[in-house]
Amino acid sequence: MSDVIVAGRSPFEALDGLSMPGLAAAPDRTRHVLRGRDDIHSPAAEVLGFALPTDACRAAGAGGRHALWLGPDEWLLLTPAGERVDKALAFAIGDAPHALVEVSHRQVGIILDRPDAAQVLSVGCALDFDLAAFPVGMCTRTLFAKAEIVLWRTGENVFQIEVWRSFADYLWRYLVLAGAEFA
Amino acid sequence: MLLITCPYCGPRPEIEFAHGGEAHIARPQDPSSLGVEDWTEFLYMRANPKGVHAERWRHLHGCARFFNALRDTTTDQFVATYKTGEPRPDLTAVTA
Amino acid sequence: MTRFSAFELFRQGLSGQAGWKPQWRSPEPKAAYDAVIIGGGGHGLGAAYYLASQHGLRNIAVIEKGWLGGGNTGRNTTIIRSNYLFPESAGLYNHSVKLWETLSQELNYNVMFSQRGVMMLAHTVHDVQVFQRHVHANRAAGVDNDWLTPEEAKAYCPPLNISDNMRYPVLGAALQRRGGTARHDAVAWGYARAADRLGVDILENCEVTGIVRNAQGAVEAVETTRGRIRTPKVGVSAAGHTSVVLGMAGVRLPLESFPLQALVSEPVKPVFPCVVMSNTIHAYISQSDKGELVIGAGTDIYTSYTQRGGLHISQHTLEAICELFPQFRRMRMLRNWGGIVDVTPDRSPIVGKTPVPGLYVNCGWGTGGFKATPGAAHTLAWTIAKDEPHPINAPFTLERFRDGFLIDEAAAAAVAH
Amino acid sequence: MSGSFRTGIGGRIRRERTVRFRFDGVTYAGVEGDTLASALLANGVHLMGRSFKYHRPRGVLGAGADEPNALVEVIRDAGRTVPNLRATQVELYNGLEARSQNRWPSLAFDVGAINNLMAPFIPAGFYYKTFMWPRKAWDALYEPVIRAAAGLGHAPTDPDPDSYLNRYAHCEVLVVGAGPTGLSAALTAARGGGRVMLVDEQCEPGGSLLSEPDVRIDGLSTRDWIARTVAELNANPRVTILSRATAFGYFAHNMIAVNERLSEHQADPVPGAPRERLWQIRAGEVVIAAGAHERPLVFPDNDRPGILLAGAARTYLNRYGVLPGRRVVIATGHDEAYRTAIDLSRAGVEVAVIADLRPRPTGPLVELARALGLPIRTGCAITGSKGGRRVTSARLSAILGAGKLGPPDEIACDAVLMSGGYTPSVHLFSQSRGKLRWDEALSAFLPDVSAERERSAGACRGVFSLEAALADGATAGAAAAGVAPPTPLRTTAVDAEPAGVIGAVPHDRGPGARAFVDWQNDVTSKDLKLAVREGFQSVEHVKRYTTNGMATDQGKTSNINALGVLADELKRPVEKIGLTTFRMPYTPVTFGVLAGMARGDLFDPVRTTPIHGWAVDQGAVFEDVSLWKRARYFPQGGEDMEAAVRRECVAVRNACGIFDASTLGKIEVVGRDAAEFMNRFYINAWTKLGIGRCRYGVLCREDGFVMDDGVVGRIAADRFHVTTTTGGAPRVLNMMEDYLQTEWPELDVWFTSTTEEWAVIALQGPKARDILAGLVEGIDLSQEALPHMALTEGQICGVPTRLFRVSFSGELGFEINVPASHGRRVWEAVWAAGQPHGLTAYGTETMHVLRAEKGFIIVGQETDGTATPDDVGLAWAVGKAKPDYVGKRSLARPSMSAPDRKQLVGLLTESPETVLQEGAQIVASLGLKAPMPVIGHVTSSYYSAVLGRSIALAMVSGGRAKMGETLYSPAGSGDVPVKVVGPVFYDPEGARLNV
Repeated sequence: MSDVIVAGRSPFEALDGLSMPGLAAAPDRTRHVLRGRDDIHSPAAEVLGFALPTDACRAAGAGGRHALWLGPDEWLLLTPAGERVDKALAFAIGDAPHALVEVSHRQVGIILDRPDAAQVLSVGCALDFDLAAFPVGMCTRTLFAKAEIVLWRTGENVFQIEVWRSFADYLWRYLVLAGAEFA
Repeated sequence: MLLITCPYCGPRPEIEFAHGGEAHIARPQDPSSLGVEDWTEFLYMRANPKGVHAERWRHLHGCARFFNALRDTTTDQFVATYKTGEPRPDLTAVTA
Repeated sequence: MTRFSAFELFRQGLSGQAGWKPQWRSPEPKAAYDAVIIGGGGHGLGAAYYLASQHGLRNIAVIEKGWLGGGNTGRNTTIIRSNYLFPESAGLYNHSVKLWETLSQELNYNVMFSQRGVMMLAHTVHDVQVFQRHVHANRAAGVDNDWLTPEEAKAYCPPLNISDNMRYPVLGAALQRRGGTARHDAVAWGYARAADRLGVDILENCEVTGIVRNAQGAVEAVETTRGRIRTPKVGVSAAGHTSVVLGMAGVRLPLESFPLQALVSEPVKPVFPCVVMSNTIHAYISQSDKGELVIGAGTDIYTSYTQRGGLHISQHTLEAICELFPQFRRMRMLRNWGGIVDVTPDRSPIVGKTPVPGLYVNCGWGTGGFKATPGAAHTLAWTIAKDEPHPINAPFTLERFRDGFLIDEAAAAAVAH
Repeated sequence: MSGSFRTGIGGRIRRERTVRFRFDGVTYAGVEGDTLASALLANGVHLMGRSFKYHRPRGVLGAGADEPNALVEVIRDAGRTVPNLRATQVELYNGLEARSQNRWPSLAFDVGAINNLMAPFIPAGFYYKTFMWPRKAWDALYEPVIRAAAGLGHAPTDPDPDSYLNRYAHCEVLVVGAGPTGLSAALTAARGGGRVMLVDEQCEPGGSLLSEPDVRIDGLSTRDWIARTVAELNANPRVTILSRATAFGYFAHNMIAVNERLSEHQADPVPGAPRERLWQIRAGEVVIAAGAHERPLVFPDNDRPGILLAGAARTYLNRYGVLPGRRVVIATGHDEAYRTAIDLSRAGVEVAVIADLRPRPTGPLVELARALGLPIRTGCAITGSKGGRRVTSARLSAILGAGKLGPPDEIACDAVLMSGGYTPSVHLFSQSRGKLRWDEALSAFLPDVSAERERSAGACRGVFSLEAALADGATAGAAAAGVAPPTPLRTTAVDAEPAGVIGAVPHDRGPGARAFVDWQNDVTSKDLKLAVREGFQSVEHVKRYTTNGMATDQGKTSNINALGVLADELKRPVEKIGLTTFRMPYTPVTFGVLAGMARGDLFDPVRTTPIHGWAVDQGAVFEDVSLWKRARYFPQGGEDMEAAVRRECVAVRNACGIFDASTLGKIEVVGRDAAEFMNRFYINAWTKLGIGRCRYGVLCREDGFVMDDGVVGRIAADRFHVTTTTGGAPRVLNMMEDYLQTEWPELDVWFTSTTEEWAVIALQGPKARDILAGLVEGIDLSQEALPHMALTEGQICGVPTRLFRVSFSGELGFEINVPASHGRRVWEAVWAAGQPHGLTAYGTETMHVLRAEKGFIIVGQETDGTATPDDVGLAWAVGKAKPDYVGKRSLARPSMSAPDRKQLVGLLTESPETVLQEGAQIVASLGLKAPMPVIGHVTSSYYSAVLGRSIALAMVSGGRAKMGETLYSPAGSGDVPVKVVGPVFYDPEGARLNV
């Protein structure tokens, strides 16, 4: 149903062109929240093609699919728009206790990709972005100003941000304002 | 802004957390069997100590887990944080 | 004891103000008193004063571990009002306001009660419903409270921003004209001086270390850092430390103590004519006689006895202040401090008897303690003297939690401040 | 005489760059590198302000953050005015406009100075003793007068147009203060390889070295050594140096707040350029190198313009090239003043005399002064001064011992430079909750036990000698970074004897003399003694009673001298008296920088639904519900709310209405124990709820009072779609997690917030099915297939939907859940399909009326945190058979079923047009006077268009037993009689639902 999603509306429409170099909306994705205990790790791995990250605050992925550790029994699964893994997962996991909930439309992705990305984030986020403290591949829920986000470092200067759609406008405006001082 | 060590995520800024009140107050298995005094004790009475306090925190804007902490309420320095369900650490062991 | 007056000031002025005597004695503790009050803040000193002045108990002592008024009495934003929702609360706080109105004269000590009006802003349709319910409830209870349109609110408080393009526009306000502020330290000193004049022993730097009970379980004495003091009656007004003190008598309470911060700006010429409170966006502001803007912040989220909180709490309050009063954005914070507020599950106080015979408590005021000082002290004194509650504090028992008769101002969406 | 006090050479100013500025309307010339204070002094202007209480003329006392006197308003425009700025910290720029404060009509002639003559009658705390009679006069006269006299500058009158920034930072080592100690500490710490931050309040690094041109460090001039050090630090990418950045607060767990000033010093900041930035720095280790403040001498008339601190005078000379006067008297109890004397005499200033309180001062500086032939009087007290707006002479008396003084003589001068020694700046250390100890030799409090990972170094811990301070800084920096300390640097500095004097200088001037301790608040040694006499013995009491140390300088120059005076008066050692606590901020901090970027648009997130834009296009009026914007009503052609709501209500009842319910909280409860969890959590029974069926759920707090409600649909055996109130969603989810994680971890169930996954379109009204029919695929909308309180999944407009057959209006109704991205498209499709059927958009206000007509409660309106399910008529929802659920035990308390509890009822006014006000009180009888016994209150009240009359819901004590009775609602216009009826006003049998 990727075509349908493309036909859908993005919460950024209201921003009427407010922009900043290195700030962009991420491509559409299919998103699921997977919850469960150790006994879902291997069946999930079979379906996803890689092992669920079990280290705190780490992401894993392959073939355009990603699993972000958000909690000891919680992963955010990101797959290319329309590529659904939920049925396969449910089948593979079978009777093992788990929960799988689609959140494709609950949140949107923002990509911050600029040499001073970490500094821009430091305007509103209290985490330490030194590579030793927040290495590439780290992901976590956190706060940016008054918005909860999922922050995922995919490169030294590249951060992917997942945010609930009604906070996207606020977050975007704030990031643009935050970036202004580095312009 | 306190720096709180989540047992899962490590040290994080206080604003990511919610405070959960006194720890180790288990909800009775069968509340209806409790006398009114015992129920009131469970519902409302709190130690509110001046000194080391066992309290609940939730890493709300992080891993979203509840966990427990020992914190000195006269200094706000944490003595230990530990996962829900784990026993309150023996201070003599911790501070040793 | 020299009486305070303009004439006396003038007379003393001719002799270099050399003739003034101590405002209260520093006596040695006696071996026994008819009653002992633990806590030398406004509440405790007031209770002692009313015990002496209204109930004829003169052989009593106030025990303070540090210096008088060093707790929340000297650490609050001095807001005084009685426009509470529930009749029980309105009754208690209004009893206080009435006492405030003549307190300077009664104590012969100028506590600078300034009835500049307390205005509570409504920012949402829900606020409007809640505050209009307040106005109706207060009128029925005999408490003055008026509903103002945004324009009327601006007329009463010219610095107020009532533009529609605010994030949370002002939709109206509830104004209690009899509300206002007072000089906090003077309240403690005034009660201390007046109580001392009636023979009350005020024992500073005297910390209670134990509460002794007899075979029947009743109070018999208190152990202090200045020795054991025998007494059949102990009243506790220890604010944030109440849990600790009552713990000495084996009494557990539904209390938690949180840091509460406040701050003042540098002093400026008069610019702010009243008290403005916005519970929705957390802003509480007035201007002191000295010219400082006095601003109340919220409580931190964790219990603490450090009298210190996080900067983000003050930031949150100043965000709101700067939205409501954008012209104050360039003003500067001069001083920030923290108190310890003891909070009950229903955000209403506990004033009355405890399970221990002879032990009485006045606590759980949260952020509302200062405004209630005279009323709480007056009714606690009554309860201690007669061993039964005054009609006004009768609803504020410890038992209400067991029985479910909560007086929940907070849940009624008007956070008690 | 412009510039006539400017020296020919030296200093860190650029004489060739003239800067013009105005003070009290007069134009002056300064030079680049000046502060407002140094520029005024260069112009021979010492009178810069008036004191707070007595309005005494005051000159500049210091040269930095400790200045109590020279406070000015700096005006850029009406929105860019700042009161109470220290002239000593205002960097000069072209066109700077400054104004003196607390005087009228002018600084030179101030009517308020009348207070000065009144001084004998208005001692410390006088206002506590008077203004009490007559009672009325306090409000009408006394207080207004007191207030008018108080305050210093004026608050800005217009909104501040400037912006402020925020930054969170982290480092291994934070060094506070870039004087010799701090520079040395940072340099060493940087060698550890970690992140080092160096913050300093001045416009350039160097601290005290900026006033030390002649000393050589490591063979370099101070200028070159600073340059070399800063260059090495800047070359290190792991090092950050912040100037004009004041560390003002030290918070728990090594969080230090720093206020960086970005553009205030510029003549023409770029429009929109940020003014200040707040740094919140989390440091692994902190090195405090905050230096020390010089102590004034407390002697009679010590506050005349032209009397300033000796160290400050030296700074004006050496850093700014300004002479404090032409013939100066040096009054001291400390060696440092000799440096000032020596430098000034070398600069051509006549040093009339050095009056040293100490009987036998020794040491290299004293010898040097002697060698230069400077006149020195030892054992000599300064006991007064003369002069009006500028000091003209100093009064000196020999100290004969035993409190005796010799005959005074007067020394003519145009400046008196004083020093009582230096007080270590322990502010930040104390803020960190470190413990101080009193050092008798230094007469100073010094850092003792640290509370955080912190160490103090240099002058702020009593290490005053330059060479020792450099070494102390290096040692601290090394320890903080875990590296070995470098070999100490050699300097040519001549050390001073560190000990000084505190308290009041002895004098023979009688009781009338006033020796100021706190300049700004006009607190004299007499006031302090009066406080002691009146029984205020705690230092906190004295501070509060006299206001000593409570001025805008927070006692930087006054606290220790006050302690000295108290110690003498109480005959107690200083450490027994103790020190008042230091509170943040170190120096005042702009509100705006603390509020930061949270303003206007960004004050709070504005949450909008996917359909919001459509409502905006339709001209909807919105209301704030928590962070959400919700359409309240859709006015057409100039309708007011009342008209719009009546139209919307009728449309729903007669045809169909469409309503955006997307903000309702949604939680997906999934797992094989989902039903068991729901059973334990909500008051209802869930096990028997069939798949594809819905139930109205009620949630209580553990104390038994209603907390939230909402429709719950069972999607599958192990999957519930739970809805909550708009504002309650986060609360409910948090409470679910609380019980699951900490009480019932054995349950296999998980919760996911799906509030924003789904857009929710409520279609309510008799035509709802007809409108929907053409849009859905694979869904049977018939009453049989999809009855009231059923749900199904399928497609609508080509996208998946969870379609609920539910009604909050009492009409045939559907709630169409579609993926949020498609919400607007589906809404528009439904809107189009509905037009032939008279489909009307409605908002929250109409929704409220419709549900009130049906007697449905709204949590937070009918309930107020003290209502049980039974109180609001929801006893039927309780799963009676369940052994337990959250709140059950509390509800079993006798009081919870007391007959006189407030219960939900309907109220009808006699006149159908009378609409009671929400919140109106209910009483049992007519004509009561306040305080009156109240038995209830109106929770909801509207005019019902479809019923053609007003209706109200109320909570009334024992209400259900009062059906048919007449009660009264007191109103300004008189009591309104109301009849008690059931809460359901419209279609009580629910016929319209099941069609």
